[in-house]
Amino acid sequence: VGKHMPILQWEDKRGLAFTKNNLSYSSSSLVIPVSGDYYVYAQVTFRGPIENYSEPNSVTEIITKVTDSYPEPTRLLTGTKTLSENGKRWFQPIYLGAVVSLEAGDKLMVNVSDIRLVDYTKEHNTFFGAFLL
Amino acid sequence: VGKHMPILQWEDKRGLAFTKNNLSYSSSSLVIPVSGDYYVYAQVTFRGPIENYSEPNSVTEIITKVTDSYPEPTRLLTGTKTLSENGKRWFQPIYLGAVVSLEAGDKLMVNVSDIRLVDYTKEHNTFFGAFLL
Amino acid sequence: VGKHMPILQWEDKRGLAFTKNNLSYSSSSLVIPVSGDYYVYAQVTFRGPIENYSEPNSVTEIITKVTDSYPEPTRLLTGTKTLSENGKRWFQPIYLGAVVSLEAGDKLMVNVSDIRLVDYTKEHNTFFGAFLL
Amino acid sequence: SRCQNRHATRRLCPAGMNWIKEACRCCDPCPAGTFLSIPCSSLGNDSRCDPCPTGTFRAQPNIFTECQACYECDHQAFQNVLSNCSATSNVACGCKPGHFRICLDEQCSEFSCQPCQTCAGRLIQRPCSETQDTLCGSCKPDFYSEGGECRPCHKPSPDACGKECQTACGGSDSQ
Amino acid sequence: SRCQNRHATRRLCPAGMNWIKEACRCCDPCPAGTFLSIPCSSLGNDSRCDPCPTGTFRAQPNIFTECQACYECDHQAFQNVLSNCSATSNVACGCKPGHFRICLDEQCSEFSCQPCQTCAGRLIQRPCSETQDTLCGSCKPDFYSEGGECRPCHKPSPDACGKECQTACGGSDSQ
Repeated sequence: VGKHMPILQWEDKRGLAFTKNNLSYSSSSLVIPVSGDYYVYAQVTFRGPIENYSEPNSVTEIITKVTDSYPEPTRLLTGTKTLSENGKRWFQPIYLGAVVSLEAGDKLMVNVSDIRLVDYTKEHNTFFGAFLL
Repeated sequence: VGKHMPILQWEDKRGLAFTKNNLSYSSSSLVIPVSGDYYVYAQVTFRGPIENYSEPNSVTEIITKVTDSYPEPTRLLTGTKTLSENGKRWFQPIYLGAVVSLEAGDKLMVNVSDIRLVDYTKEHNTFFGAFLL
Repeated sequence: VGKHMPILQWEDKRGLAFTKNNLSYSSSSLVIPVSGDYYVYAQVTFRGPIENYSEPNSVTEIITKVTDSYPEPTRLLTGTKTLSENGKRWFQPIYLGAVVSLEAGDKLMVNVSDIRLVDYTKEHNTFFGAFLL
Repeated sequence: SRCQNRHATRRLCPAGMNWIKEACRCCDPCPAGTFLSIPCSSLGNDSRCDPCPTGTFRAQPNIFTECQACYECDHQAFQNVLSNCSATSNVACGCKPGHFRICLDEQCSEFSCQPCQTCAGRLIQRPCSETQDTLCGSCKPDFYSEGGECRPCHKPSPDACGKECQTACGGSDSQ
Repeated sequence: SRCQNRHATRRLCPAGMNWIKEACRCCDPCPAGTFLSIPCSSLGNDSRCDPCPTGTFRAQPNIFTECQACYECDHQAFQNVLSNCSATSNVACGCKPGHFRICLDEQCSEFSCQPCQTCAGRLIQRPCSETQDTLCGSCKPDFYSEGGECRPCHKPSPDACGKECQTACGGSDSQ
């Protein structure tokens, strides 16, 4: 399950980032204030090559849900793309989005196959959000 | 038009799947209960190679609308990706989403270029939905 | 910033295209009627090869915001994909979507790295929209 | 319900019990393999737990109103079922005989099944397993090595029996 | 506020001023490096502008309620900082020493840093720069060209000193 995969951390105040309507961000998770159906989405731009790193053959992004009352995270959405890069500069964005039923107190987070491959340099390349329907 | 392409069938009750607000699922289609503008989305993860199948050079996902009063389906959203895999294991997710105006009774479905290439193994890899704005 | 990149023009009336609730389209931009949080999305399908054009090594799609009171556009969402095509026919869709806070009068537009590579042939391949939450 | 308006915070329940807001009290969770179909009530009767429908599972005690959908094995991609999905555990997939597993990432959340090497004319140092390809050894008896391949002695290559062939095949044509 | 109900259209402000709907009048924008924390009021007091928090900037006078987030340089991809993000300008990234920049598109919104060529045994016609690889020239003195490479004279390749080697290295073994 996603939980072995590294969890991304997010900027929630500066630049284009914001939280409102009691949807709060704490320790790498969006915390759901009110039970209901939410459209949850995230884009992660992966890029390489990076220093002392052999070429990966795939990148994966997963949006997971953690519920206090349950010890295992639940995978909600997954995007996996295999790569056949040849040492040259590469970019691979993965966008995920769907409606999921969430309970108050549920936590949403984004896991990736390898955090070193995530393009963290620009806020409009990698982003994460949710809104109540 | 999409109708020649195979139509995907969907789980609508078990696991993360659900239907509500009279949006119902029957014979491979989401049936629209109320006229209005809907955000419609779908992700199909394609994967290969598969047994006795020569390498495809592209995969296509189409969200189509069928209206009882009209004999042909209408293509709403299309995602086409060419592939240059070399016999090795490959994954290619395609996400589509947009606002479309629908009438009560319209049916939404997802067509794919080749159903054998669709990753049906995990509910969070391939999904389909819609919500009224 | 995106502004050097060519701006796409859009059909806003015919076929599946429409504008309503005072969201209007003029000179390549969606004009925001009411301040608030909007889910903004766009898909551009890129394709090649095209006549007398050396193989591009990447394609980029950017959703930008222009505000009358500010001389520079703001990049909201960016999708960049590197390409390693080999003269054969290729298709590469890029989908972007997220919630952004907008002010009345703000203008949204879509910039691309190279307008000649955009598949303008079918309305369901390349599309752009926004809705108020 | 009652505890909403008294703004009862989520009281910490004793280990192994869960706060049920409809009942405004701590109740036992549903055991693994089942889901919460009717929550316990504030009047004291317990939660009703129903078994997970086929094709779904719950590996742990829970207060979810539905079970998790089982994965499926990718039969077209040479996977097979190691253990079926049960009410309490997801399906476990492996590779069909004659194939071994190559993980796509460190967590092996996706893997491919590659055909095992056939050590034509060679000794098998280590047989193909679920997670490793066959390890081929040196040439079998009555085989000699040429151009990285092992050729049978009695069918020497056209340019007759070179040095390698003689040492391996004992020099005379017929054994 | 007042001007809303009189449906006042957005009146054109004199150059360098902006229409503030809360105040229903034109006010001075906040200078670059700051953002509008409290808009000017219809009673005549000016807008309050606060400095951009670290990690954000505004390059121009504005009436925005927040500043833009700075980019970061891609250190793992051999980029380095040419100029840090300030309150009025975004970070500027270049390539680490020994690397040069290859733009991914015409606008160079993304670029990669490639290692500069080392002109082994050659003269450097044009050194590596931020935007161009080293341009290697002909072989250095005491080097001769063979198979597209420059070899030192005193260590000729095994098959002795061919024509090229003699012209370059003056024929006698020791100089």
